Amino acid sequence: MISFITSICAAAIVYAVSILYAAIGEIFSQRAGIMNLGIEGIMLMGAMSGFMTVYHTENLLLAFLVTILVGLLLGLAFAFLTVTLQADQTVCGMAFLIFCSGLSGFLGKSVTGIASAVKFEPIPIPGLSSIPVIGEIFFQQDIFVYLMYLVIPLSIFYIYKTKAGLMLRALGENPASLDQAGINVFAMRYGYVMFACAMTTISGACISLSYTNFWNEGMTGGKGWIAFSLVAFSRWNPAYAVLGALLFGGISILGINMQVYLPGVPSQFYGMLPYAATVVALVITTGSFRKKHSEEPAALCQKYDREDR
Amino acid sequence: MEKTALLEMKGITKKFGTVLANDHIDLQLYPGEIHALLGENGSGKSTLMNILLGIYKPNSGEMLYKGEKGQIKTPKHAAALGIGMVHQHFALIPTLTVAENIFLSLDHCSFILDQQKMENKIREYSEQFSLEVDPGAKVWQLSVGEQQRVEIMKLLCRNCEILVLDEPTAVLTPQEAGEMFKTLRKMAEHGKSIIFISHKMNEVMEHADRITVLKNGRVTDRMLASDADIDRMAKAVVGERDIEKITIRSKGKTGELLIDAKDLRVLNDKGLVALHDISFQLKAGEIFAIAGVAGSGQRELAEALAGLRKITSGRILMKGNEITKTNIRGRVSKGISFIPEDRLKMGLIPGMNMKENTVLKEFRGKAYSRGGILLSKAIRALTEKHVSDHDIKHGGLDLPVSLMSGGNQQKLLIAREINGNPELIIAAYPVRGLDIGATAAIHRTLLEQRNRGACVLLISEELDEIFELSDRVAVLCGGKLMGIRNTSETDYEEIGRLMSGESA
Amino acid sequence: MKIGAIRFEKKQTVSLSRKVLNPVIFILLGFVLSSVFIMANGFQPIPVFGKMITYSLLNTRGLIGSINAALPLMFCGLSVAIAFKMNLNNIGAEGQFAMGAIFGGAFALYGPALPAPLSGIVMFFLCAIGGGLWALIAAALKAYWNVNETIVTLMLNYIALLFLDYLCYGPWMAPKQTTAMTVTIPQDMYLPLIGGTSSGIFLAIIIAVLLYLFLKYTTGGYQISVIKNSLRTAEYAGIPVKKYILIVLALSGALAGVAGFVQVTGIVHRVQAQLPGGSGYTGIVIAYLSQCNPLVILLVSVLLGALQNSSAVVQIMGVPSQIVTMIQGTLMISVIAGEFFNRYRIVYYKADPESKRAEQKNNHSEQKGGAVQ
Amino acid sequence: MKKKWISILLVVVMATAFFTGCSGSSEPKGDSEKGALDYSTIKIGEITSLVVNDGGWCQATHQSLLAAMKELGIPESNLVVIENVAEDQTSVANAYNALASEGVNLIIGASAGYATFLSDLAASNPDIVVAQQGDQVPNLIGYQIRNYEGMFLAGYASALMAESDKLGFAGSMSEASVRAAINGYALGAKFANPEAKVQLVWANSWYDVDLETQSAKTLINQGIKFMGMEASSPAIPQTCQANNAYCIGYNVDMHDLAPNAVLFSYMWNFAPIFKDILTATVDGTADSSKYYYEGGDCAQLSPFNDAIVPADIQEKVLSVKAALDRGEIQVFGGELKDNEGNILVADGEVMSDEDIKVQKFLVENVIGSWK
Repeated sequence: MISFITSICAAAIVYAVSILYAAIGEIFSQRAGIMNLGIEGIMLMGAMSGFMTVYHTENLLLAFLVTILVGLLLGLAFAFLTVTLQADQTVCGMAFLIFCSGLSGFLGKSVTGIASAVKFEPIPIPGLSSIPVIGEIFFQQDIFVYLMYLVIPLSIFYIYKTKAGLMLRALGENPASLDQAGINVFAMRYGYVMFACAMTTISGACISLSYTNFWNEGMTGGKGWIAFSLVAFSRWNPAYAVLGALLFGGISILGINMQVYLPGVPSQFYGMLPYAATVVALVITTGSFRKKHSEEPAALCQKYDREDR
Repeated sequence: MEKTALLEMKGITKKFGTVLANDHIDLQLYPGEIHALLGENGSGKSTLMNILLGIYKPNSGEMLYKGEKGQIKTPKHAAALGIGMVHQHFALIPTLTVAENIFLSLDHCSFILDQQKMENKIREYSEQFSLEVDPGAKVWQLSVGEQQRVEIMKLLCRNCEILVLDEPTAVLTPQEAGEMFKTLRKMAEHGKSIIFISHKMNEVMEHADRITVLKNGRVTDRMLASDADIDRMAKAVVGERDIEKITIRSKGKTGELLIDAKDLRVLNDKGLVALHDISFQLKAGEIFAIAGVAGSGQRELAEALAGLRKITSGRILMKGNEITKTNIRGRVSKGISFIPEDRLKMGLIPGMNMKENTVLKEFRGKAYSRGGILLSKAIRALTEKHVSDHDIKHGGLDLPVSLMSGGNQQKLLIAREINGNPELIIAAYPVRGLDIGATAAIHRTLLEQRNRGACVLLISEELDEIFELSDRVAVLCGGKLMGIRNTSETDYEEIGRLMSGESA
Repeated sequence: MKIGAIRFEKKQTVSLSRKVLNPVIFILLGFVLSSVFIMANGFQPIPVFGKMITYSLLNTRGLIGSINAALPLMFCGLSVAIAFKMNLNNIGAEGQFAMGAIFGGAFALYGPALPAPLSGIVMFFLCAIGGGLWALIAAALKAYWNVNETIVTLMLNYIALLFLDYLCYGPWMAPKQTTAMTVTIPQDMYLPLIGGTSSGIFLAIIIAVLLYLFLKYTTGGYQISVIKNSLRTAEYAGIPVKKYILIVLALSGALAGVAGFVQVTGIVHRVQAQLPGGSGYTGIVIAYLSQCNPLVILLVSVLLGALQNSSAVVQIMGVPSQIVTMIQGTLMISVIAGEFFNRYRIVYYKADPESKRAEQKNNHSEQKGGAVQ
Repeated sequence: MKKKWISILLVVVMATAFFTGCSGSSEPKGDSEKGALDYSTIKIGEITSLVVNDGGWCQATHQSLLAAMKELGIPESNLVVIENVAEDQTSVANAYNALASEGVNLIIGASAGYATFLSDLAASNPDIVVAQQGDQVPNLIGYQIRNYEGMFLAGYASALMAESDKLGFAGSMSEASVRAAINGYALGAKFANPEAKVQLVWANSWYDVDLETQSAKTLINQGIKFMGMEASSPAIPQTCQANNAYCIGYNVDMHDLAPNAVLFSYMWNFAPIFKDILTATVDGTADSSKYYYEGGDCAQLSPFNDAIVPADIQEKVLSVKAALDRGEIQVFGGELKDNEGNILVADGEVMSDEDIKVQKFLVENVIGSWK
């Protein structure tokens, strides 16, 4: 039973990490006031570009860097549309989703369905990994997981304890007041959108460089949408995003296990569990029957146009 | 007093399209002085200050700061030079704390926020200038007066040498305003230069060292406060033009009891009690004014009467009938209309056209829709009637109202609200931000309505307006009703005392 | 905003001709951009586009195919559009489509046998109710507890599709069959074909026109428009906002449910797993590209249907299948970017930066709106 | 103002030129090619639901077709592939029409979901031969492979190698051919070890890296070391490899994806069937009522992974295969019970092909539900 639980927990961590990069990136982007609905497509581009590089060069570090570069470029394009041209963020996100899923399939055509020679393998951390239960859950993972252990505290610290994080929070609430103070609102938004896209491509790379060593069209299978949902669910706080991701991952893994432990229920109903749980959790955490100041960045999805000031 | 000017603005000219907002304006500012910019709305005061702050670029003219010539390019540049401004609409982020808001305004602070150091600094300034603020409080929890103090604190923490305040007293009680001017004086004594924008002659005379008067973008007069008197200033502010004196003040016959409000208790948006069990009676054919500092519960009172806000306890009777639980539509049909304070966020729909705005309250009526289908001809006719009755200037009935001037927007809003001869008209700050012409027209309309026999509940923060128009005045302070007076039997001083919470 | 000697100035109004012309220009521009990808793959763009257009729009069979493919898209587009008319993001048309098909399918396959036109009508309403109820979950959460409808509708998609899977792989699966489909519905419930085109197109036209009239000329449409433009004004005017959230989202869901109706009775004649096939998501694209105008939605749906259908014919030329998806994305991005030029005009600086042109500008600041005075 | 309109005009003119220029260049192919058909002129259309190098089902079909064509000397350029065709009427009709206008002689529908739609279309145009994977439906040549024969061997090998009685199976979606694979595997396991049980887990998706990974993990957590699979991504073999478990690949040879975990793979080999269909099409003897339900070479196994599978087990598997091919072993032979206790086939009898094809049961030693 213990091994069962540890194994579910370890698996939930792996699952959570693969969506957390995108979700935390999107938290930054939305805190800056820009919503990106195209996460799924951008993840695919990340998965494809990373795999493509590793397939041709067998250099994992290079693949990781290429993935980030692709994310930055996509972010630049998205920021140009939404920040400079002030295009509607919802449509832009959908357009990116469609465009990127097409482009990833198109560019990745030559390497579809073939395995690469190398992938990121789990690295047990000496000492820590031999702690019973905890070691197995937390310290026999791969580099993406360990990196996430750093990303979580750093992102929380950045948002709540630094000057730049303070400006980020203000940016999503009231860009005009920052603009008045002489801060380049547009440059900040460009920066955060690009950062978010780079994080999203890393999420994609998790799937093609660590989960498997393989690329196939549409292989992210809806993870981008889950990451997107996680953002509002987390009330724009990375700490809650972590909880949400673990909850979603845990429940979906548990769902498959339930087929073994509680047979007789059609398996599709177990498949529905994580989605239903998300709705319930969303209602509990954000429902307005809890008298609280709304956490949603006030300027989210609002075009910022100096001339409207 | 032969000092060199800290700042000199020479021949500043700024055009917006065909409108000359600033026409060759000269201005000198000396260290340690309080300088008032006096003028009506639209006289170019804010434009001039926005040029000083680097928000607008002048079309021509030059600036000398500490003897050096140069243009202020951006707000950031202005901040670096030590010039800061408290805008009329505060640039605070409500979800952040006071300290965080101040951090935000600082150009040079460590990457990792040192909360402790900041709080100490704030306390230090608090004592030095008697400027009380709680560094840990969230801004959305603060009163308007406190928020203004945070704005001033921001400038102090940035070591500003020139502080510009745009209409700083508009949101304060006379007493709070007095406190604020004391703070300003202390800062001036420490060598800071202060410019404050105002249209109130009394406060300018009382608190400034020197006064510059603007009208239509030009400097019409310059004086030392010690040389100033009301007549001279008034002439400079409004020019030779005659201000239309309102002549229909004559009181009609006392009307019957219209509204009887008993022990009203109403909560504000934060869930706190905004009105503490207040009772009053409104009669037909009177203008009943509500005086008080912004945020004393006026908004909640107006919304509670209009049916927009839930009444926690107490009752409202209209002609003896209970309407406490009647919804907005019910109250509209009973003859209650509401001119809200925020015309573009609540009263009108800026993105929709005049016709659509005109019919907002009446589209369900038989005259304007049949079987759920809007009768566009009737709606057009109604709009045209409003336009001609109230002399509304517009670019076309099909253009969004956001393109109209504020005065015309307000006229349209009022035309709509008095259409159908309502019995109670709740008018919240009906002339805020309007020019003299529009103000007079709106005042006339309100008086006409009273004389017709309607009751007008006038909410205002301008005592001049209240004394000019109202028959009775009630004073709110902190959600409590301090007293109700006949306007003819009271004076500014008494009302001012009541506004600050002193019982009579 | 300034780039060198070019400056962008905000426009206050947009002429109708410009509104129409602008997307057309940028759609063309989108095609020009897409040709880059085609050339990158070693093909000449002109024959490829030529083939796409002649195949899917300029010949009868192709056009019929495009219209049939566009049918569910039309309803999904209308569904998304009506919700967005009130600033509600319904990205759950996919799931509402599925639920509509499930409700209608349950009646068609297992319900009482009714005479011909009546059975179709009952099924139509059941589909609408199925989609509407599914959307109502999100609507109620939004209206009463202000829960983000975007996420709820999205999550409900997954649940509805899994439920459809469950039925089609399980209890509803046709006997003696290995694919996830039910048996066909009774023949007298088929929507008639008119010259190969499903008569669902007439239903789409009627509903789109009704919706257009509703939004433009009725008090209901007026109230929706007030709510979209200013929630506070709507409350101030006594418009029951919560009720409208419920009604509009339910209507939106019902329209997506009707997509299920036309797909089941007009095209597939049975219920199958993955029936919506992404139409709900494409509907979002269509609604936004059409600026939520119901009549334009019909047109744009046909164009997107044609684009989807031309996928096959370009593959025959050897162009990879993904290119069509990319063209679709490029077109969207291009049209979205083009929107900017509806709101801004380009001003070329000459010697005097604030010359004649600047004077035409209606401006901000204290003089805001001064132009009218 | 003028400048703007000039620029707009320019764009419109350019665009018009662009499109009028192209419409002339695409005339439909003449039908002079019609008439006598031979291996150099036959045109073949293939419709697949994913891409042809998906590492799974579509790839298996495509490779089989290429092999058959090569054998018959048909140039590769005679094949037109339309990928990513969804299993709905509009998409299928559109792909069919596009191929028809291209003048193909034979269309191969590589996904069972196309059957009903292609059937209607084929009726309208008898000139084009249509072959379709899956059920037997009117107007189409049907083909399907007795995958349970290969999976029987897979289960047999797994049970021989496993120390415990418990084996696993990771399924995708509960469809008849998938159930056939599961039942084949379970019966094969039982053939080697009468006590063998097969724990089944569904992913409920045809392709989902996550869910497949989780399925495999779930099985491994049950202490299962050997599993069969019916899935397309490499997630299951790779999860096995990472957790010291073993599996039998499916669809294509999965050895390279997880060299330390894949014992061997079950592979679809449609080449013999396609060869037959191609020949008949060229000869003009294609019969749309024909149905292929093939085992033997069609239910192919990849080479054994010598590093894992001991030689004696390899031999045993091969001898059972020979017995299957000779018909000495009937996979669905009586007495056969399902896991709900019903008797499916009485002792001494054999299940009919009809029942095998649409099977809606899981055999006795499968733990799980098909519903």
